[in-house]
Amino acid sequence: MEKELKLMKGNEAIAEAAIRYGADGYFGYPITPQSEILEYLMEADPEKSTGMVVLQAESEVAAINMVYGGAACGKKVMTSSSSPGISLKQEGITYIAGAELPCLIVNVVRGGPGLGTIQPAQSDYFQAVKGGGHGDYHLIVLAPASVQEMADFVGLGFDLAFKYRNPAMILSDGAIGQMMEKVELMPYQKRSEDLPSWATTGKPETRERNIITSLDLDPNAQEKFNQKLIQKYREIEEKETRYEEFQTEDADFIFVAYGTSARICQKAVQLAREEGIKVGLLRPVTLFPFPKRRLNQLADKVKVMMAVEMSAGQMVEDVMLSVNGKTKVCHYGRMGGMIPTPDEVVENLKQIIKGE
Amino acid sequence: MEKELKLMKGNEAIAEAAIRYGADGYFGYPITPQSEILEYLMEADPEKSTGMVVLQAESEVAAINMVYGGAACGKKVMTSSSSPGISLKQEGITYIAGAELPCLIVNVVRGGPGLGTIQPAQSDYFQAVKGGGHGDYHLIVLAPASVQEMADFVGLGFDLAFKYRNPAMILSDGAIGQMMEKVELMPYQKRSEDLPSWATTGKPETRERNIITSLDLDPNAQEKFNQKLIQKYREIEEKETRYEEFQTEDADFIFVAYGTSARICQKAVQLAREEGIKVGLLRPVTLFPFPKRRLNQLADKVKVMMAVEMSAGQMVEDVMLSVNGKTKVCHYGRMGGMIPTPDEVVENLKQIIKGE
Amino acid sequence: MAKVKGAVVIDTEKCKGCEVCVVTCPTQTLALSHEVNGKGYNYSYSANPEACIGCANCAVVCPDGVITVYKMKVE
Amino acid sequence: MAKVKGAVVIDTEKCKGCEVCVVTCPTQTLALSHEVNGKGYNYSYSANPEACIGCANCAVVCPDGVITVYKMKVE
Amino acid sequence: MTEEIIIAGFGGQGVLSMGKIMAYSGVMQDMEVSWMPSYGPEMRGGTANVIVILSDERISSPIIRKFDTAIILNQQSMDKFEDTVKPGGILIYDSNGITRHPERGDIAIYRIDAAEEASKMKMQKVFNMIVLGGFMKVKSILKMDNVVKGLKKSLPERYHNLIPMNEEAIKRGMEIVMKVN
Amino acid sequence: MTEEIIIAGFGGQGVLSMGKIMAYSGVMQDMEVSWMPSYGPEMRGGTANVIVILSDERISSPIIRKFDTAIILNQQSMDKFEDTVKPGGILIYDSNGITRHPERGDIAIYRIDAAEEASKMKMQKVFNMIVLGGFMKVKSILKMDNVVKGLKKSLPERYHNLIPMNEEAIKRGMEIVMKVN
Amino acid sequence: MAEFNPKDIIKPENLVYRKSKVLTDNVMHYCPGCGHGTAHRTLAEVIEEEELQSRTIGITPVGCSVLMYNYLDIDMQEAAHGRAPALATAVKRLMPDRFVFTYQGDGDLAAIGTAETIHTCNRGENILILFVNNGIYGMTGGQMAPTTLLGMKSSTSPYGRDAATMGSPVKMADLVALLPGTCYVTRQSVHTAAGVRKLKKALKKAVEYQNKNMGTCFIEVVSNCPSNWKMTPVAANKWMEENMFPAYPLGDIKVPAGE
Amino acid sequence: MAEFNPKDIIKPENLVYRKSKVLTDNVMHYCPGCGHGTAHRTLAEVIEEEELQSRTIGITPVGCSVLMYNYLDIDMQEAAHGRAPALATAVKRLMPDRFVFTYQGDGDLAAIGTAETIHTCNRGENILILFVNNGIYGMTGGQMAPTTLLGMKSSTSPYGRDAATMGSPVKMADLVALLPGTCYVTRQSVHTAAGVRKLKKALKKAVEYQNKNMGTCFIEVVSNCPSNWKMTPVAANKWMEENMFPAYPLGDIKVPAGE
Ligand SMILES: Cc1ncc(C[n+]2csc(CCOP(=O)(O)OP(=O)(O)O)c2C)c(N)n1
Ligand SMILES: Cc1ncc(C[n+]2csc(CCOP(=O)(O)OP(=O)(O)O)c2C)c(N)n1
Ligand code: SF4
Ligand code: SF4
Ligand code: SF4
Ligand code: SF4
Repeated sequence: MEKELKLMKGNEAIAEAAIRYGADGYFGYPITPQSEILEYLMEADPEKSTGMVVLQAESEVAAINMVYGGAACGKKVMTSSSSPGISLKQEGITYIAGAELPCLIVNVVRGGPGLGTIQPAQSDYFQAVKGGGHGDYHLIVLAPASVQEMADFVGLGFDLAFKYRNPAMILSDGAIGQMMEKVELMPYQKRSEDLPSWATTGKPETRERNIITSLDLDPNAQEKFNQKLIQKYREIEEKETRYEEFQTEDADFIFVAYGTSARICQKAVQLAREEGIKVGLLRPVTLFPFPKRRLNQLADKVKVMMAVEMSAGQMVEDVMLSVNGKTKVCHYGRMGGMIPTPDEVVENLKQIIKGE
Repeated sequence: MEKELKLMKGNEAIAEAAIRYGADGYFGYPITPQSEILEYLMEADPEKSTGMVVLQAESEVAAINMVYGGAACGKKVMTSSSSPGISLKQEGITYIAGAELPCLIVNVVRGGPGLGTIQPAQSDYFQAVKGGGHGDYHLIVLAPASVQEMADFVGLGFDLAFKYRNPAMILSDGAIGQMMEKVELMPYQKRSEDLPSWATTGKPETRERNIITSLDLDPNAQEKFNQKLIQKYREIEEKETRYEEFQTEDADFIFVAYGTSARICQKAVQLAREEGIKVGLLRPVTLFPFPKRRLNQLADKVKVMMAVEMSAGQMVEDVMLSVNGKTKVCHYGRMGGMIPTPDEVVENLKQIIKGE
Repeated sequence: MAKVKGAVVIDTEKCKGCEVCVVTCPTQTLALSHEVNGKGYNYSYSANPEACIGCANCAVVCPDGVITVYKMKVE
Repeated sequence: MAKVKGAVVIDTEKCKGCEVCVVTCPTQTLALSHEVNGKGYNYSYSANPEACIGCANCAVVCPDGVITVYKMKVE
Repeated sequence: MTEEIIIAGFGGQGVLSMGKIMAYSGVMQDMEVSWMPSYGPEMRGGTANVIVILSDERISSPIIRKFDTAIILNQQSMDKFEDTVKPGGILIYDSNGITRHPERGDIAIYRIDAAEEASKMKMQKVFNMIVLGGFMKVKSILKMDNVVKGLKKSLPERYHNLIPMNEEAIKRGMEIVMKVN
Repeated sequence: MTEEIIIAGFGGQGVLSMGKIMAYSGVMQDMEVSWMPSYGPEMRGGTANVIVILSDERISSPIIRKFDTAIILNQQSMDKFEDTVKPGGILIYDSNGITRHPERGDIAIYRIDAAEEASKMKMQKVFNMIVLGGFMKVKSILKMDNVVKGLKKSLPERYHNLIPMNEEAIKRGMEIVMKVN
Repeated sequence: MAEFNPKDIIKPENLVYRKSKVLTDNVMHYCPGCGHGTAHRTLAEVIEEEELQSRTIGITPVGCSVLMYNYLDIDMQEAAHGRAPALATAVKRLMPDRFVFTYQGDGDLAAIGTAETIHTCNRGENILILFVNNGIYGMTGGQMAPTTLLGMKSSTSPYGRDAATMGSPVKMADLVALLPGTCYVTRQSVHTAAGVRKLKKALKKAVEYQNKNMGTCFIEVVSNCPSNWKMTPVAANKWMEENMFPAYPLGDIKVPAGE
Repeated sequence: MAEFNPKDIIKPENLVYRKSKVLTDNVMHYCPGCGHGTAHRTLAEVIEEEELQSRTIGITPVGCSVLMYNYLDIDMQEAAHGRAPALATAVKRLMPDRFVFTYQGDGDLAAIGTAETIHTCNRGENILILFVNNGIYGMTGGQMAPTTLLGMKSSTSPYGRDAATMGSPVKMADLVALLPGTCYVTRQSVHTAAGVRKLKKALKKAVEYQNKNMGTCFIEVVSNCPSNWKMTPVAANKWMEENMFPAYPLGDIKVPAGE
């Protein structure tokens, strides 16, 4: 079947992609700037076509726990929200990670802290990548930089989540959620009826009962479980790190940026190169796992790495941890819903170069 | 008045210290291993003596939002919980940070993720220090290593919280919460009737109305607010970093550990020195602000820094960020409610030295 | 017999033209103007000022509190 | 007349000695032993086995499901 | 080539769909496009605006603060966006309801009395297409046949019979737009 | 000097308060002490245990897995803790309800029939003090006058009249404890 | 009769109605005809008339009325979505002599805030909960609320609310009236002058009961959302009378014993 | 009459009661006399008798019964505190032919989980909520629950629950019975054989109604907590009859129309 070209909002692309991918269920609660995901799904009414369940929950807390229940049945279920709603979901998220359940969580980030602003931001990086919930766990975090990737990462997120029995998150922002862009949509896939062997689906005589829990009262057992999780995360780091590079081959300087910021930096690279500054861009596509090794390699030959984020400086810590002092790392950020312009970014780089 | 010597659980010490300090209110929900805080307060019934309000909320979400309301009145209010309950509080916490309200939050950490175990752990470091909620904010995080400090940090926490209009957190664990130790209690202080000028207390004719909010629909204004917060955090880093050192003067190796782990490392220092290994301990007392500068200085003269944590490795990232590649940093951790022994720690250090 | 006469002052720049006052007025005093105000709304105005009895119903239902009402007894 | 006779088998090692079965039994068949089991509980036992009518009330209320009941008609 | 456009007016004026048609038309011309509405409680009070970017290269940010072209359909939007046009840029406005006409000398200002024309033509529904025609005349980026294709893509099938009327409106807009300064 | 003790038995046996009195007595001797109960749903089923550490120096962890002395008051605790005594350490147990007596040869084993004694003396309430007496006899760390001071500190004022009875129980415990191996 | 001239009437001594001084001069951001404005104004009048300004602490929700603090000249706190009653609980307990109210929408109070609503009412906190029920999520663009009527279309029930999959309208006032902690539960409206006057009376009662520490007062205002209902304000009010009122009948649901 | 010998009776053909096969052989961690065990067993019997094992998905709460999955030989999910109904909602919607139940304590269902309880019932999810109300938080050591009786002492109401500051016992069954989504709401007990048998009947009805997709079934079991009430099991059951039952009267609160 041919792919279909459409002009869509990032939020709509996620919703449409979920239907086409064959997701089994979506549970959500309205919040700007991502309510279109739920609205689009309600309008599309996939229960009638693919059988996908769409439910407006009474709260984000209920929504994430619905996801827990659905995921425990081995179903492909997802939720979405924006920053304050994602904060409310932290307990549920760590339960899902602790019960090793696959699911997809979308955060269309807005400015914080608190109620903040509804404009785009990237200030939930720590929460997504380091763990906003308690305990040692990680989400697989994907950072789309276009509406196309909003669509594509639904499938990728589910695939990775099921491969590793681990929750995956799409960390987007209000700009990509709200903007319309061209998107090529994959053909409709049939929802799969196969459920994983570990899922709670009703115990037939032929197998032991399945239990989904994150509890282990015995600390010895819990420690073993924690070690198992660490192994899993190592494997994910080994195999699933994804990033994109632009003009890094000859670069003296490198921007490190994801999502909306990466789009801006790509333009900034072009502008800077027009002025003869040899700068490149590394765009992490996965934030966890973070492209540490590649950054460490690049650190050998570049003079400065500049993390550009719509935050006070969060991902920059992972950049620093990656290069471990090998090269200078600095940060340029806008906050509270402000988006940097390419000129601004170049200007800032020039200041840094001057200061060298 | 003389100080009073008692044998108390860490949890009880917090409760008693809150009464003596003159806290105005406590709002909490039971969860092991910290329910004694609420229970002790209910038994002590300070409403009758000092006038302190104690209320069992219907949930952790309600409790943290009660704290928000009380703090917005300029009152000295606090809550406590353990890991899953603290995860539920993340939205409330970022609201409090975003509204610049002072309050005290106690986390008596247990093993995670999810329901995990009820045994002690230190795996909520990221959540506490990097921000488990959304947006760019920080808590002031204090890490007591004894029942005495459980008592002392109540006052310190409130003082810092009010000085900077910022929520403070005591990040403890099940061991320190549940153990009894000697504690010297401060005398009872009278609850202060003075309320800060910014507090919502009813608008007299003599001033403009006070508004407590974390909302700014205009991204420009929100960004200015974010910048103000960054300034505040810088000032806190400048002025409020606290740590303790043991035998670091001549050390070739340094343990970095807080709370329960620091106690164990202190013993490990002693054991290792008996074997002729020159090791010292740096114990961060404040986790945010983290003693970055001091660690960076120490990095000039030590061969290895070993972060010892009851986690898969969280604080170790801040150690690495502090030394920025200047010296080798490694990590030793137990998880899931397991507590390392001093011997184990020494053994691990020896392995590292051998590997050098 | 003493008759009651009323008058309303409408802050037309703040009026959003919702028409709630118009339909509430028992004496059909008010109407929406054909012109728009700075915000683009067809604001409410006293189309039949002599009809007003100063009952204040319009002001009481106005969501934006833009109406002030006066009343006096006239012979 | 046919009479009903019952008998109970109690898994005494699993019994927690809660006494709920004892007070439930309509025929005072059961009692708590003076000895304790491995877990330290004074377990329930059939103190008057001939009284048992096999009504299963004891088993039905036993929180730990440790009682099995048998019944037969005897002449 | 990159064209950065803001369209701003009242909620009911078809601002968002006009932007969408422009974006779809761009797609038909194989351009990169982005369409970014203002969102959230700003909407309360009835204003609406959308940023449309048409470009030959990948678009960096869909949210920008300076524009090549501003299409302005009420006074509030005039107050807000007149200053955001880049020097040398273009401002197109409908004078209906405008109490303070634009004054900048460093940009090209066009006026299009689309509302009046629409009511004259009894085609209030395609008011926004008249405005679009004005834009197409002033900036020859979008070709008519691509706009028609764009209309087809963005209108639900059941409205495709209205496309000729839209086309007509666009053409009328091309005729009535006039340079002011 | 550091003495690491586990006390384990049923909930009603006064395990926790015995530990508390030991800890308070240590405080009276100017020692560092820690008292750490097992907590949480382990308690379901009625077992209780507490780790008491008495030391001249700062105590590192209140939760440890090997002990100098184990004081064991029921079979379940015997099963769980016999192996946790350090070689050369001490195990003190009450034989009441014990079905499998301790067997290790590398530790010193003492038996104290405190339950029996308490019921003989009609002093069930101070059963745990008899056990404490046994410990004090076997390990001369805590001095009687400090224990009395400790009792005063840990008992509410209204129970201070019971202190002589407690003292008597301790003394009795010292008498009846006997070495088994 | 002399030629009529309104100028003769418009004199300070003839003033019968002016906007409350407890309202600021800020233009409210609400859509034309939205009941929030009327509810704000009525509350402001009561605060003014009862001389409560200096001892009132108000709590705004997340919802269209999130910016209420820009319009009422009193000390206010802006709560997280659904949590206003928790804030109010603490405020009132810590400052028992203050007049404390929450102002909440139906999404806020009846969806995400259900637990806080129920338990605050159950504890009988001495506060006023002013609940503006417009049957929809206004702020976020017209999604279904727990109070949305059956068959009603919203952006998340585009084919109408369906009881089988979305449940039926939740009648929070009826639920909280069952709890011993509430002393006064009533349902009012603000689209007619008579309605507003009744609401004002209800608010005054709530002030009185709060002064006497009688428990939680819960006042529901059945209101409109012209924008998201996609109607003119006048049509919306008519629709409300015909559709909302039968589901949410106006009047007292619970009054203190002996009243 | 011949000398009586029980051995003559204890033969497979005379078996009248044995523990359900849906119960595992694990020793339950509950305190002696705790009603949780009886409730588990009764539910297991119904699952066995109705042949539901292969299509049952159960959800355990956080509470004393958190380890229920060790005792019932069925597929189970362990929910976060209070959220079991949310899990169950998703499970049932995604697998409509499964028998889905939640098992929840009073802290879980009536405190932190209030919103999930109310809204799951309001949506009329076709699930069974089995609510074990022992008037206290068992798991965490005897703190006050929303269902704790007035005057009752707990570790967080050491001087007895006081209506003025702590509110009155919340009657969840009565609240959810008001919601159109529930089809069957009943209150049962497990401390007598008659009580257990009635509970079993109620459970079978719930299975039937769920099979027919009639809405939410809500079965409350008024139960004990000997350990935290600090009574022997027998005394606790007596106290329960005398104190809990007047506040939480046993019997049906809502039955499907026409039953
Ligand atoms: C935790 C969280 N979830 C969701 C939102 C988004 N949100 C803001 S207001 C609102 C609902 C508003 O509806 P309602 O309470 O009925 O008030 P109205 O706007 O209709 O007055 C929602 C869902 C939020 N701000 N925070
Ligand atoms: C978010 C969260 N808060 C609190 C707890 C602690 N906790 C565990 S069970 C429980 C209450 C148990 O009481 P109830 O629901 O009545 O069940 P019972 O134990 O009496 O059967 C609490 C508060 C937790 N695990 N998670
Ligand atoms: S005061 Fe009364 S009569 Fe006069 S305009 Fe207003 S509503 Fe009409
Ligand atoms: S079966 Fe009936 S008669 Fe027999 S012991 Fe049990 S309760 Fe008693
Ligand atoms: S009811 Fe069961 S556990 Fe309780 S005493 Fe009887 S047999 Fe033992
Ligand atoms: S969206 Fe609805 S509730 Fe909000 S201001 Fe507009 S009309 Fe009022």
